[in-house]
Amino acid sequence: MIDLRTKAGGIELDTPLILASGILDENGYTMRRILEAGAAAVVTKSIGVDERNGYTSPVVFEGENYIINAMGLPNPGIEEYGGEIKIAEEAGKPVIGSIFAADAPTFLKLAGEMVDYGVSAIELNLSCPHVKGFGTEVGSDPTLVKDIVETLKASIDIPIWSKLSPNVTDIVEIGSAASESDALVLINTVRAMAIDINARMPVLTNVYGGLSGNAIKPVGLRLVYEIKKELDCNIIGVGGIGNASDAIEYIMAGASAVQIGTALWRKGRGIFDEINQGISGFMKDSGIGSIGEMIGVAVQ
Amino acid sequence: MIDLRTKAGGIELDTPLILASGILDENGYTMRRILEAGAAAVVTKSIGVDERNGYTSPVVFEGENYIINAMGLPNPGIEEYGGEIKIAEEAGKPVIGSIFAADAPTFLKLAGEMVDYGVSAIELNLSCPHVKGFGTEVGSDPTLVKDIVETLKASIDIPIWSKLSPNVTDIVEIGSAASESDALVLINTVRAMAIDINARMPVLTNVYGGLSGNAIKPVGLRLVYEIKKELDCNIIGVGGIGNASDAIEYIMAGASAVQIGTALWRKGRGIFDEINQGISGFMKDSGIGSIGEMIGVAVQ
Amino acid sequence: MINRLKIIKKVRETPTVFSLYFHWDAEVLPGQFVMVWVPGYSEVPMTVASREGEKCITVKVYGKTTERLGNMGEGEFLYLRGPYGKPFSSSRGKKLLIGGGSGMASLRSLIDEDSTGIIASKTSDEILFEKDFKPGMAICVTEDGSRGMKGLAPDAINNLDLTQFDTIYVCGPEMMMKAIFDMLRGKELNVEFSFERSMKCGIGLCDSCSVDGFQVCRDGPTFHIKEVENMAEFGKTRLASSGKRIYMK
Amino acid sequence: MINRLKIIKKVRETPTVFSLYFHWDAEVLPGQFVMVWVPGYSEVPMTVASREGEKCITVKVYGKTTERLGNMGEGEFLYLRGPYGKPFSSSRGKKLLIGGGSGMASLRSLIDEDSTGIIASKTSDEILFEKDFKPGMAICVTEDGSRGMKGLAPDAINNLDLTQFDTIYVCGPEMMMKAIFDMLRGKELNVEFSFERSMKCGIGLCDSCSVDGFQVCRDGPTFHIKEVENMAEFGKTRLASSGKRIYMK
Ligand SMILES: Cc1cc2nc3c(=O)[nH]c(=O)nc-3n(C[C@H](O)[C@H](O)[C@H](O)COP(=O)(O)OP(=O)(O)OC[C@H]3O[C@@H](n4cnc5c(N)ncnc54)[C@H](O)[C@@H]3O)c2cc1C
Ligand SMILES: Cc1cc2nc3c(=O)[nH]c(=O)nc-3n(C[C@H](O)[C@H](O)[C@H](O)COP(=O)(O)OP(=O)(O)OC[C@H]3O[C@@H](n4cnc5c(N)ncnc54)[C@H](O)[C@@H]3O)c2cc1C
Ligand SMILES: Cc1cc2nc3c(=O)[nH]c(=O)nc-3n(C[C@H](O)[C@H](O)[C@H](O)COP(=O)(O)O)c2cc1C
Ligand SMILES: Cc1cc2nc3c(=O)[nH]c(=O)nc-3n(C[C@H](O)[C@H](O)[C@H](O)COP(=O)(O)O)c2cc1C
Ligand code: FES
Ligand code: FES
Repeated sequence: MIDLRTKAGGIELDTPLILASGILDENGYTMRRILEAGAAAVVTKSIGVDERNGYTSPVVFEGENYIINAMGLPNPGIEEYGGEIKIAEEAGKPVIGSIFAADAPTFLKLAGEMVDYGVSAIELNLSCPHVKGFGTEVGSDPTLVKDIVETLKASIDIPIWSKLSPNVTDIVEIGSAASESDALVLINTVRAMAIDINARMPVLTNVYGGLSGNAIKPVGLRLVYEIKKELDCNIIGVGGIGNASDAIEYIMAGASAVQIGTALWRKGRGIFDEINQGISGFMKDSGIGSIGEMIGVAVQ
Repeated sequence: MIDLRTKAGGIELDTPLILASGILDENGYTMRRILEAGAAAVVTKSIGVDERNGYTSPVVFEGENYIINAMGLPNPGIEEYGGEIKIAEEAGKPVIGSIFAADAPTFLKLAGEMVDYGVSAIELNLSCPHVKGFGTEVGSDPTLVKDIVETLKASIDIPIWSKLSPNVTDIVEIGSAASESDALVLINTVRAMAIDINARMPVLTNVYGGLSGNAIKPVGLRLVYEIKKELDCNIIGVGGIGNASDAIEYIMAGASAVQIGTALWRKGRGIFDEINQGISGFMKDSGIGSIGEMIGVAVQ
Repeated sequence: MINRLKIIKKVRETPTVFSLYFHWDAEVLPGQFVMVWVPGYSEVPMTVASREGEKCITVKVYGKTTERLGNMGEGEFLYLRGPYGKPFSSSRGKKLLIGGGSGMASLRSLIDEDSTGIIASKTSDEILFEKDFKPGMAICVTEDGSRGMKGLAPDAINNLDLTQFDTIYVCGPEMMMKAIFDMLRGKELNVEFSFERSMKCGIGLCDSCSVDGFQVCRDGPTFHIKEVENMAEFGKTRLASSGKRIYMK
Repeated sequence: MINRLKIIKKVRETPTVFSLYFHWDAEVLPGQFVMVWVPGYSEVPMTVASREGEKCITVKVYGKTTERLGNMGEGEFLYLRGPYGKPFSSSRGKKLLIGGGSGMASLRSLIDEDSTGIIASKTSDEILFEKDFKPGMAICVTEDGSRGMKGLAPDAINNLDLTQFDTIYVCGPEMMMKAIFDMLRGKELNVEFSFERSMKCGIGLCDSCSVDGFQVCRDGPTFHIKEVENMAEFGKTRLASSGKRIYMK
């Protein structure tokens, strides 16, 4: 039996595959089912202080091999979300709480409540590309990022992951600012949009959205590689992973684990088992005994 | 007959389709053939002061619907390049001279020689993502961009186009710095990479390259839209255009003309005629009389 | 990819329900749906029926978007993506179709010589597709008794020998489906439900339509009674647009 | 997509030419090529031949990358992408194959019962694939006269009645091909050339392989003599790796 265990961002995982934030993780029952289907952990939908409905539909645009979404960070607010986490935790695997806010004190408050709900780690959404005042607007300011990460590291006892954006000039600068995190999670979506030429207008109600799926894999891979090479920190890779090769590429570029989001669109929940088997098969054929042996081997 | 003429970046074009810099434009005979095949204009390979061989192969990686390239700005040096432009100009259509340098005086020298070679406009490569000291490294510094653009505008009598990079946090900041240009050209490639899991190493000899083709269309479209909305300047759109709908989307987002590069990979030279016909067909079906009527109509 | 399709015929089915017909060369199976984008308004899920060689959506006007759709006429364009979802597993044999409110729209493709209908609505005005059934095969039930039986859909079921049907199909408000489910469970009947949970993405990513971890847009909208039996959320709780858990009453 | 294929057999054809055999399920037609990546070295174009039910590349060692390929053995892996390029338009009938240097490798797939070969090289050591032709059907030409005729490929052509061949195929250094082209042009012969210009992308984007605006990697590498007739660059100029125009002598 091939051993797929890995340690990523301060937690132990049965396999390197984690459900990415924002995909099928609003409802506790859904997270539980995804964990039962083979995900080693799930990251929750990003949760803020107040209830938000998100944007009016259309909130997704479907390309051939990509999705553009502008959900608008819908979430019930941290007070209401505990029940969903409880249901997800019945699967007996790690649940990581994703949170968004505009400043360090609010992030701290949210993280504290997530800790109370029993999550295994906190993921800071410093990277959503389509909501004013949050996400990339916070995550592209190195001073603010440093303040948030250090504030949380000083008071929160569980691992802190920082999810960063590809929509920045210099990822190494932002990565350094967040380097006290237990892991950097790379990447969130790439700012993008779609226009319908018959309707003569943008398709998404919010106009701008985030590009995800296959199309962004080469970009995510580059950011993981660049951060691994320049900062050599613990990394969780995400962006366009749709098969075992994609996952292994991210691992060889330096990721200790990977997250999967948009691929659920084409492949459904079965993707976790499929990729786990693919990774095992590759390791067997290549005489590789553990995930650890692959992490960062492609970095020159 | 549908009128496809457009005025873009200070020059008149028979149709909105221009060959993008770096694709099939090193050799004058090739540029001439592309013009004969239906391109309204060509932008030359980016030319510097000194001869450069570019990187060792592999210099391209082929994805399903994208290319990652790290050619490394091969070019014969400005002195040698005049002959190629002369051959291209035999087609009787505009040739735009693309140049790269690290500072304003060098850009000025290159532009002056291009003017002597008879080009119709100059395109400043402020955006190549994979050569140290050039491209994005220059183009992500607003002060430097402003200096370069203003220096050239002050002394060069033909139109100056600034080609910008998507690999920046704030495109509006860079666009403003370059706003004296006769056109902003958006976008160059997105920094990316590819890893081969069997070889356990990056495929491109230079490791990092630029992503182009279908996969980046939603990103290019977004940057064109954003600049049109925030700065309302003359824009030439480029990035992943592979059919008439793509071209019209860019035009509706604010582009006065578009450039085509990677699509030549799947479709060959015939793509110019194909897209021209597609645009005519759309305009006829939609009762649109001129390209001008479509420019920016999707901007809200 | 968003399809743009010209409305070639419009039929007023009731004062608040309209059918819009269009040509579309996609293969759509009974039970599947599309996401209809009304530019400037919103995007809503609608079941597609194949009728008289054309495709058709039947829209019940509830809010702003469906109102705009109801006001559209011949020659205007529909923007839609899909088809999505799992179709009914069978559409042959002797059928009982139980539709409440706009739910009958989702069952329309199944109406044929062999189908019996239970058409439930608030008042006689809102009875849908009665004439599409063979004469005498449609049982109407209205809350105010203005047409057919007075009562709710489950009341009409009591009078029928259900074992005569190869398949029973149910679509309507979730509480109505729950009541029917409670009547039929454990009876060895072949029952398929078509769920209507609110949808944002339509493609299995956003989680807004999920019931017990199944995405109605992808794993459904059709579910067999055996699948429904294990659902803790069915007829009990759902998530609001924000993701806040709401208890149905 | 980069394919990884195990070398199942290696054959030494001459002291500097090696054939590497591998399984590959891609369809490759005579005249098409692949880009072979040697990790840590470079990437080079190589024609693929289908031989004995397997695919094969035949490598002449020139520089670092081909040297490394020549040193590879059974069980090692080839990394390659393709196949690329336009195949020969026909590969049937009575054929004359004219190959100079490693050029014969590009023609290997065409060798059959009906082919006559003109195999040109510097010395006898470097004569390629003579034994693949029917006995007596291969004419060897060496610059030093150490095997067959002394001279260059064109010298061997003078002795043949060219009208007997349905097609004449030519591959070798461009100046050799130019000499042959000059002999054969205007003669109403059916001649196909396979060009070897230096390649970077292999897929019609970088312009490094172009001749008169045609991309050898995409519009070629095979060109009919009628196409070659209008080429101003053929045998005259080419671009160096930097794009600098070089005049051939
Ligand atoms: C898979 C699927 C298939 C569907 N097929 C059809 C169909 O074929 N025909 C059709 O008419 N509808 C169908 N619906 C329902 C339809 O999508 C909604 O009616 C529509 O989204 C309402 O949009 P709106 O913006 O006009 O109303 P909203 O502004 O969203 O709603 C206005 C008011 O009406 C209520 N309301 C909305 N929809 C319903 C409903 N379905 N039942 C009861 N109350 C409702 C809301 O709660 C609100 O109070 C389907 C739904 C799903 C999930
Ligand atoms: C379409 C196409 C198909 C080809 N098919 C084959 C094939 O089947 N078998 C094969 O052996 N080669 C083939 N070649 C040539 C082969 O690609 C080159 O020999 C190879 O790229 C040399 O790489 P290198 O790095 O080893 O040598 P380099 O370092 O590039 O060259 C070393 C020295 O050898 C010279 N040289 C390199 N190649 C040649 C050549 N072809 N002829 C004469 N001098 C040369 C160079 O100018 C240089 O001086 C083909 C080329 C093309 C364009
Ligand atoms: C519909 C959708 C919603 C998302 N919501 C969030 C979110 O709430 N928080 C977050 O950090 N990332 C969110 N993301 C980004 C994903 O977690 C992930 O970083 C990105 O989609 C790239 O991975 P993928 O290509 O595997 O989807 C969302 C992505 C999608 C497609
Ligand atoms: C092989 C290749 C070489 C390129 N070289 C240059 C260049 O020299 N200068 C430049 O400004 N852009 C260069 N580009 C970028 C293109 O001009 C264009 O901006 C980009 O590829 C996006 O457009 P596309 O998707 O249509 O190719 C190059 C792109 C490719 C694929
Ligand atoms: S509507 Fe998004 S998951 Fe079903
Ligand atoms: S090798 Fe690049 S165009 Fe032919």
